[in-house]
Amino acid sequence: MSENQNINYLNHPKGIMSWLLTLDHKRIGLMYLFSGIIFFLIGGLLALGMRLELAAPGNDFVSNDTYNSMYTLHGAIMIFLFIIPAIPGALGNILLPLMVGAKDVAFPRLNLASFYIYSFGALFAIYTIVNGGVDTGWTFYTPYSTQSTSNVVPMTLGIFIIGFSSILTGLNFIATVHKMRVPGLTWYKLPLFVWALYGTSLVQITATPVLAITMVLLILERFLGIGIFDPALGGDPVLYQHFFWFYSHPAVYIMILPAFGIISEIIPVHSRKKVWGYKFIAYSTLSIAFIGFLVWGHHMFTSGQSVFSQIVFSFITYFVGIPTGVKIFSWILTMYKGQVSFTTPMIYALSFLFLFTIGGLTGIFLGAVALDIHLHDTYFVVAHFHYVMQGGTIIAFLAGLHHWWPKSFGKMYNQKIASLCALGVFIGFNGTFFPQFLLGLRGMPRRYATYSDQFSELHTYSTFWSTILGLSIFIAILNLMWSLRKNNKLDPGSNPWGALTMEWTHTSSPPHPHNFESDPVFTNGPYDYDKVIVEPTLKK
Amino acid sequence: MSHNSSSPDFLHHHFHDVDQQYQTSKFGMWAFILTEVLTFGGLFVAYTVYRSWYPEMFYDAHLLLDVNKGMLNTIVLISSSLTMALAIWAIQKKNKKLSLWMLVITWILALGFLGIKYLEYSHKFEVGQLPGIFYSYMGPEVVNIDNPHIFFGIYFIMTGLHGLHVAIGMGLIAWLIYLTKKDKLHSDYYTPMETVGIFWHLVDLIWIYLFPLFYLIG
Amino acid sequence: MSNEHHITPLRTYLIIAGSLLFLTGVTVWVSFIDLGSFNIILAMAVATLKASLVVLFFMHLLWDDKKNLVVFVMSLMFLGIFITFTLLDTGFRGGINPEVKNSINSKASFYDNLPLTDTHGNPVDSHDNHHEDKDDSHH
Amino acid sequence: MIDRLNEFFFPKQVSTFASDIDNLFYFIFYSSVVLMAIVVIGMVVFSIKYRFKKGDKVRLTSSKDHDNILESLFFIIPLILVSITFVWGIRSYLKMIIVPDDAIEIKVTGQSWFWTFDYPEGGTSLNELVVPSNTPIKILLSSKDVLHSFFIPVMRTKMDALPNRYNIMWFEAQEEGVYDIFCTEYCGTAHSQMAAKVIVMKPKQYEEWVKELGSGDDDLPLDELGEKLYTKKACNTCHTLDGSDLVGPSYLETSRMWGQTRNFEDGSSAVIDENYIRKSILEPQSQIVAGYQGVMPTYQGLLSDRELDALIAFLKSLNDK
Ligand code: HEA
Ligand code: HEA
Ligand code: HEC
Ligand code: CUA
Ligand SMILES: [Cu+2]
Repeated sequence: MSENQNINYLNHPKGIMSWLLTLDHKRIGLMYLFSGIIFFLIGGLLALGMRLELAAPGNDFVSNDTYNSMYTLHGAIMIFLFIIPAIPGALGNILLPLMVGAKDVAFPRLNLASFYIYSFGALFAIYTIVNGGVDTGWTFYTPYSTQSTSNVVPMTLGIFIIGFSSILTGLNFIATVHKMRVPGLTWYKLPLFVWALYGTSLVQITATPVLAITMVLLILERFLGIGIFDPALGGDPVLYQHFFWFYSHPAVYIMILPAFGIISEIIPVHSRKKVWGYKFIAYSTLSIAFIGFLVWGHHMFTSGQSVFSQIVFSFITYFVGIPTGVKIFSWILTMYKGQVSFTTPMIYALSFLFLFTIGGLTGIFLGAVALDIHLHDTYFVVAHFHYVMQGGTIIAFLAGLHHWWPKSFGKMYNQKIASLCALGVFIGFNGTFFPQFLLGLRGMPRRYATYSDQFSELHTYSTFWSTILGLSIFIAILNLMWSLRKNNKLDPGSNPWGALTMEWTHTSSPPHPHNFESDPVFTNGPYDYDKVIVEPTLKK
Repeated sequence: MSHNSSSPDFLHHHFHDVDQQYQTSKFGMWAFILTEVLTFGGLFVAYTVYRSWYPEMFYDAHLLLDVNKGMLNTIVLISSSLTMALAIWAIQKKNKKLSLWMLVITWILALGFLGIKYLEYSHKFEVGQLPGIFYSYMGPEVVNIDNPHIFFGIYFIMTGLHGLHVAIGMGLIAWLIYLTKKDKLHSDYYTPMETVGIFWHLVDLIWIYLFPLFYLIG
Repeated sequence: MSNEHHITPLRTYLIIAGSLLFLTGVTVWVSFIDLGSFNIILAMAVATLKASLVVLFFMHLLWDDKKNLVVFVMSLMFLGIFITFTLLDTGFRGGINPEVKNSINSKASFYDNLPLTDTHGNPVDSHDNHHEDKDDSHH
Repeated sequence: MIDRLNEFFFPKQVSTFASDIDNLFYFIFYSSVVLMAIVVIGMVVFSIKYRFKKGDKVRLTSSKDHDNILESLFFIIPLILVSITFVWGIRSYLKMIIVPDDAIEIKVTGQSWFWTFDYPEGGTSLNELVVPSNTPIKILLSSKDVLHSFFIPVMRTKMDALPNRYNIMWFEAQEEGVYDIFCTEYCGTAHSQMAAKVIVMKPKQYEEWVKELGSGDDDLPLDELGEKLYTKKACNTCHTLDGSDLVGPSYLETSRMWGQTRNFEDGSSAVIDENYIRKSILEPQSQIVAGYQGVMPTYQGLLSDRELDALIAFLKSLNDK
């Protein structure tokens, strides 16, 4: 790197307007990152409040109405404001063009618009919070949602708007992957994170429009009583559930596929080993994305849908597990005959493998229709989806954050604290959510502000560990932020882990404003640890 | 940024060449068309489900729609599709004047479509054939059928969303007229016209289904 | 930077537009003949034919990059999935327990309070005024 | 061993198909434990055996990245497990939905926030479902307002109650006792209090119970009957006796204000007396107490005259206690 070593996208150009109006994907990614983290903390704080209320059966920490509003906001914020838009929006934006050797995403202006649409939608959500909340659950089932006097309209309108942001991001990423790759970077040489984002984007553009129209119909149902979803007007509430889950089941793969991508990057790098079964991992991404569209009815096993569709949906549900299993086993085999370093990202990645496998396997329990009838809407489901979303996506997100932090900022965090937090998250997480499987099996329904004494022991236990979990996450984030201080002496160098993907090998850390100082030339495959050695620049 | 100095001013810095930019824009537009199809798709699902539940009601209620106006609108939209296509053809052939005329005619036809829709809607508003609980028409054709308000709910939402697309299309076409006039579009660079054209044909395409589903077979 | 974009001949456009108008006439005409359930099949077949003409010629998919065609076909495929799987439910309810098939009250209750109207939507006098007997009297 | 495990995981098995469901659970559970063990052992062994040791040099590593036999196992083993689970799951499911012909049909109606049970013999009970043991019970489920869901954990069954539509479920209880019923579809403020009990009796006892259902407790003094009705008619989901607010005002509060003026949402007011209470119960929407929402259901037709008097007497007496 030459004398303009210190010209990078963070300091060039300068000024607040240069950030707010930037077309640079990296800066847009950072804006997503910070807004996402803020919403995560808000959602997490709400969760801790809920756990406090649930610590003992007769607790009167908050009223029923407040509790109902809290869990709805918790779910809606975590899903619609954080993991769906912010993770692809943040890590995807920062990394995708770098990984394919492009100067930017295909439509930079659309990218910025997408961020502002997201912010605009988020304003509605914030309005909902300060205006007294909304109490329907993040699923907005009719006819309760058409009758509730809480802020259903602002919240659903916010979700509708954020949907557009999600669509535009997806569209942009797909066009980027198809059209902006550097010559020589063929499909089978793409980093797996790019494959994952590609699959995610496909789901985003195909499923999200249906969410948009569902929210429109819901709002119209409230204002005009069109009667499509309202049984009192000749409509059918189960049809609403079809509409909602046609989006929201595929949406869980919008949440998890980027996480799979992150793990597919981190394990080879930190094991210094060629990834096992590259093509299987790439194709399993696409098949998960596709099969994910055929199983939404497994959320409706007690709704009264026809027996025929119960059986069909149950049958197809199991098949999502098979490509996912292929990924899990491939990641494990990747470590075989490698050089595994227990860095912070790797610790997160290993705990991802453990937690996500539990979460995924419990999904199979739920897919068995006879068993789901007992488990539906109990804490077993709550535990399942926290294992996959928090134990899967959030942990992978933290892994990715720690992995690409030196890339994005050129600064290193305190690795000891970071690794300790990773352990704390792992332990606190299991302590919080494992008891919830038992609660669910024993019949504890979800969305309950109070409960009967028989469940109190496990709830107390869960609440206790949730504070450890919250604290660990909080410190982990503080630790990252602290590394950004001016006089941070820890220097990661430009390729701290000795990785082989283009974002590490072809540009400085943090990257040049136009990504690469000169047009990049594709040299080596992303996982050629059997052919190329790059010494890690991070000193122990 | 080396090659930027020698490249045309419509080429954005992050593309290698004009062809990459052109293909990318078109591909992006098609991905957008996919989202449009699925947005309307949700409504088609609602239509299909309710039609299968209330076949007689759909039949009786559809008789209340005005086939002539519907057919006229079909003709208007198809013609505007043709003029839109011709506008692109003209600019490819370096005939700026013809292209401008075609765009203007397209715009006028779109306005005509909305005018006819307005006439249809205002009649329905007058007699009370409204969506949902605002429905109040209990004329002889419907007294014995269940829930015609659902038919009109779906009718108004689908045609309304379609009408919204026509209006957006008019805005885009006006923008094209401006660009063409200012010579921002020419035979070497007419990507905006091509992508807006795709959008405009989609509007036609959706109407091709709405027309028989509502006006002809109910 | 020369790049050959396909330029469709003027004649093609005119023929396609003509066929579209002709087919419109055909569907309208056919819809006035009662063919039972064949009506809808025919109408949809014609609509699909028209749609294909628009997509292939006006939208240039016939000559375009095949990726764009794939994207478009994908949108239809996912729409197909949505419709099919929803109908698997709505079309087959009550297969085992017939009580669950239909709604309890088939007509929404607000119709009870709607006065009959003529074809212009104006209320016509009916024998009983609904509002009178609804008044609850206190003794 | 299995019994102890079952106690740890599940509530009692009371319905005929409960053990089926539990066994399905154990099958998936043990398969998952095995799969989990493979994952964990693989992870731990590889990461430790091939760890980057102090003093190691960064070197080129093995290029092995596929193995046909291993990879086909990734597909075959899950496929086998999944097929067994599917067949097993569907067989149990069919048992749960095919109602025996000789079942007793009880109509269950959910309403915010209590359950009403209509028996074929004619009586009605609230929040207390009484059924005979060893007899199939068919539940014809619906709702008066929003979605609810009728969940009996010991029976391992559950179904949503939809407004304007029926849903069907059934069970056959094998053991007498009193068990929990929960509402598992979110239905508003007091969703978590929308609990009921299922009381399984010997068939003989059940017959006597339904016979008595219509007749009521004629011999009890009014205020004691009122106290009984307070829970039996589900007033307690929304009203407390200790002065604290739930969805509705506390009875204690109402009792304290006896003879004073109540202000209503619409600005009007009335004096609290017997007539006002009667009207509040039969036509709750007519006068909505300021600061509350008009969510109380009408009890028209659900209470006899004597029961109404009893509730009024009970409410009035609270302040004196
Ligand atoms: C990131 C999000 C995410 C992910 C990835 C998943 C993944 C899966 N989910 Fe989950 N799910 C949710 C988020 C997610 N889910 C949420 C939010 C809800 C609740 C919504 C609400 O009601 O509020 C939910 C609810 C939910 C239900 C409905 C429960 C109910 O309400 O009654 C069901 C039922 O089938 C289900 C199934 C599955 C399955 C089969 C998978 C599969 O994809 C899992 C696949 C993975 C594995 C199977 C593990 C690894 C594989 C192997 C080790 C190989 C061996 C495998 C086999 C033998 C099969 N999920
Ligand atoms: C990405 C998604 C996501 C994530 C990350 C989480 C994270 C957490 N969730 Fe969430 N949850 C959902 C998505 C998610 N949840 C959804 C969709 C629902 C369903 C909603 C519905 O039913 O509609 C739900 C419901 C839900 C319930 C069930 C409520 C009910 O049904 O009644 C519970 C109960 O325990 C719960 C708990 C938690 C906890 C303890 C965390 C923790 O992991 C949170 C940890 C994070 C923090 C704690 C923040 C960081 C720390 C600070 C801000 C500093 C302060 C902390 C200390 C000083 C200790 N969640
Ligand atoms: C679904 C909840 C709910 C149930 C069940 C319920 N109530 Fe109420 N009740 C309310 C609410 C809310 C109010 C206050 C608003 C109003 O006046 O309607 C109220 C008001 C009242 C009042 C007026 C109190 C005052 O202080 O002015 C009386 C009396 C009353 N209820 C009696 C009963 C009785 C008796 C029962 C059972 C047989 C019952 N309620 C069941 C919700 C409920
Ligand atoms: Cu009724 Cu929840
Ligand atoms: Cu799902």
